[in-house]
Amino acid sequence: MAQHDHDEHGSELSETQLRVRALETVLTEKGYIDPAALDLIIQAYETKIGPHTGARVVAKAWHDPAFKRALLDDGSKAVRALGHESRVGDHLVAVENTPARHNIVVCTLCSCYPWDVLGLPPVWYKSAPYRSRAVKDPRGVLADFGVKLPASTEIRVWDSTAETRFLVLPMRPSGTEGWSEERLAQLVTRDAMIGTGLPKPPEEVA
Amino acid sequence: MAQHDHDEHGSELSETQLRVRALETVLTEKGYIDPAALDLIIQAYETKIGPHTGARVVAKAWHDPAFKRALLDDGSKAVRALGHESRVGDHLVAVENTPARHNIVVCTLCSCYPWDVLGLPPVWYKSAPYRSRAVKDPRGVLADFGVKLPASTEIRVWDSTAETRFLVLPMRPSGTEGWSEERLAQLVTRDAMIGTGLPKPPEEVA
Amino acid sequence: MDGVHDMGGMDGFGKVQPEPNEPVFHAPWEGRVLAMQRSMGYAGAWPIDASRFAQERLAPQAYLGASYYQRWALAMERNLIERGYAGADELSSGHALRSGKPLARKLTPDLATQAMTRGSFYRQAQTPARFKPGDRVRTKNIHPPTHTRLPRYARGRLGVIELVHGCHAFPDTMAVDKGDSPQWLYTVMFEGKELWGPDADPTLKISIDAFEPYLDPA
Amino acid sequence: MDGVHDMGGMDGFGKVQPEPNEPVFHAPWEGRVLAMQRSMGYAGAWPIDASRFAQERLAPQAYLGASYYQRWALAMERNLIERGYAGADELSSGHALRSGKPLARKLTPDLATQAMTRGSFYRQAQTPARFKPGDRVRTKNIHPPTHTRLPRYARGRLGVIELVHGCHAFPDTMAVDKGDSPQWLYTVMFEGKELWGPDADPTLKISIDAFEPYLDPA
Repeated sequence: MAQHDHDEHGSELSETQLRVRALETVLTEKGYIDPAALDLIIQAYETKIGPHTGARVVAKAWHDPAFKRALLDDGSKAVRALGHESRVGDHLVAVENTPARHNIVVCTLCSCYPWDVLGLPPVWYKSAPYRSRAVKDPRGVLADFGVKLPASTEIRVWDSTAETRFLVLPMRPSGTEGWSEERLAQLVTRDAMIGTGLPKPPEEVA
Repeated sequence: MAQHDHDEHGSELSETQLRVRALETVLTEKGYIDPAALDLIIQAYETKIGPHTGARVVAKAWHDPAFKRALLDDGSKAVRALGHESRVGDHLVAVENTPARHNIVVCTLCSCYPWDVLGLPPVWYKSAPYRSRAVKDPRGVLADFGVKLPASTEIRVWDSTAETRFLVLPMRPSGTEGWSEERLAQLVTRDAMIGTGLPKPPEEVA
Repeated sequence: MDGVHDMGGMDGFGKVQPEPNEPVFHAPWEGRVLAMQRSMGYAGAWPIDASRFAQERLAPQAYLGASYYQRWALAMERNLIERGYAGADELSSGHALRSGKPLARKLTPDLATQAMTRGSFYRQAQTPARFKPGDRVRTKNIHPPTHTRLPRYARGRLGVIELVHGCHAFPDTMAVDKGDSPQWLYTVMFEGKELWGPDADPTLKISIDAFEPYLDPA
Repeated sequence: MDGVHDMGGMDGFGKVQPEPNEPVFHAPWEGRVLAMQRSMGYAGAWPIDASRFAQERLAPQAYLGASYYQRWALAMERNLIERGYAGADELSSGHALRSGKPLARKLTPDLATQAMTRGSFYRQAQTPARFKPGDRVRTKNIHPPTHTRLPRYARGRLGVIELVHGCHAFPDTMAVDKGDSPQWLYTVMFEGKELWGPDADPTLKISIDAFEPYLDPA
């Protein structure tokens, strides 16, 4: 709890902070948890696990047709074969955007999200507006993100109601011919892999 | 507002009280409403309009078979013919309990209620627990009221989704043979006319 | 709209809690709100359906957190502002800052008690009734973003016409100022298991009152 | 259960509000809650389905009013108490008053990062899959009072099997400690108008992942 204590030193503790601290103390004293292990988990999410993993997966799929086929065939297996430092569990399904079809991922019942490849979900993904509207008015949700797609594009919403996790494989922006995987990865935003955004235009990347 | 002011004099005003007072002042100053008319409406609900009206209707139906037929045939017309001091509007439907069938009235979408014959609804009728459960688990709701019906009795729930209003005609308790309408009316509780209760047993009435 | 107000069948709200010897009002302001609502209704400021729709548009957490008369007050404020009867500035300052908008009539003390009877929602039928008692119908699976009186739990379900109530003003259009668009109104009865699945209480029957546009023959 | 957590298609929550440059955690306690949850999960204290079910059983207003990690904390407290891992007296006093209950294992620092990979929910199939891609199915209209992963908006609806994910632990039984009861899992795709009626966006297709007991052939 050292870092935790330090952060809050001298500040007024909210009811929630106090309640969570009590919870941790009880669980520690009961022998169920080790606060030092908690520190490492937090550190991993703050420093190691995040959308850069997914971005590298997407960039490789853009760059390497064989990898793309493997990814669409079995997401977990393909990503595990990359040997990332952050491990990827089972049930990852990659879904491909095309000119005819745009994919969006949501979890209406709670907030399931592909942590292994995208890190922890943003607040909006876990919010009632997103969870309620994504399955009914996805174009309205896209408008909230400033994204407008052609009226003819099929909108395909994936509600994560089981332990499967979905990663959107966005379309590779034109004008990136001959780019390296590393450079392509810089175009891939978190929101593009959820389906609420598009990759950055090439001119935004140096 | 005289009585209103008086009641609150010297007490701390809640945010809601202040907000409602502002509303009334604005509407009065705009010339839309007359506070003296509001006083009379409030007074009518506090002193004249209430479940005693419905109780007299039920007692008469128990006492007079012709009236009972008329009531079940057209509730509004039958009750209007009684010439109550509180007038009864259109669309009143009386539904009869029998040994085979028990009726319960709810409004899941808001809190529609037969004001003309029962007065203003109790808080529980307008509450989320009642509105949500009455259509799905009416026996559980009855249990909350301490009412247990035979497992074979059909439970018939009327959700007041339009401007029709429902009045339950409960079964006349046995042991009341030869009672006058006035005496019978004393057995008829508000909840018995909603369907969440039963009439009082005869021994409770002098 | 599919709001949290449409709570038929929603789990988790807990037990019903009757209050012994409940007063007519729990605070004087409740009576004022009730009487203002009736008074503005008498004046023809907006139909009852617009009051309901304004409540439905409260944020879900606000809806669940507010009491019945608080919801009424919030809905009244919204209708006053949206329909140009008062400004938000007037409601927050607590005084009229501009003159009022004309209304059809005004509820004065001499009219107060007689104006308390509910109005009639009967309308002249434009067409014969499509259904008669005993007819099998299926409710439509509609999800209008505006006011409707077809609850979610009873959409796309098979039922039987039990009563025909005549032709009534249609809330779905009334609430959005599109006229009373008269429609036949029916009591439609559903078996419990049709609404709640095979585990439903086998003795349970539920009815809604459904306007003809909500129904298909089945 | 048909709780307010089952909010797919519910109207009235307003716009989605993205937060630019959002931090991983908005306060240090959020990270502690996340890490405690993972740690107790590693220890085998209760399955993830029981965490979800405990959140679903929060009062609807509390559910809507709490943030994501607040809901987790409240659910964790509930599971600790209901399963005898801690007493309400201990949580309110902030200290253990009795010794702990045995757990299968404990997450120590040396195991922390490797334990962060999600577990597998695959299970040995007991029977062949009933459906294959392209099969038409109708979801059941079930309303269990306990945990289920069949959302209300997709009940009683016609869809097509798109993917077969193998056989998985069944959340409906896992959440109530009735075993993993392995079931075939499918992605079932619905047309927008099948779920939302004739006015739905004609380009919209929605899928859920549905366990075999949720489905009938159609």
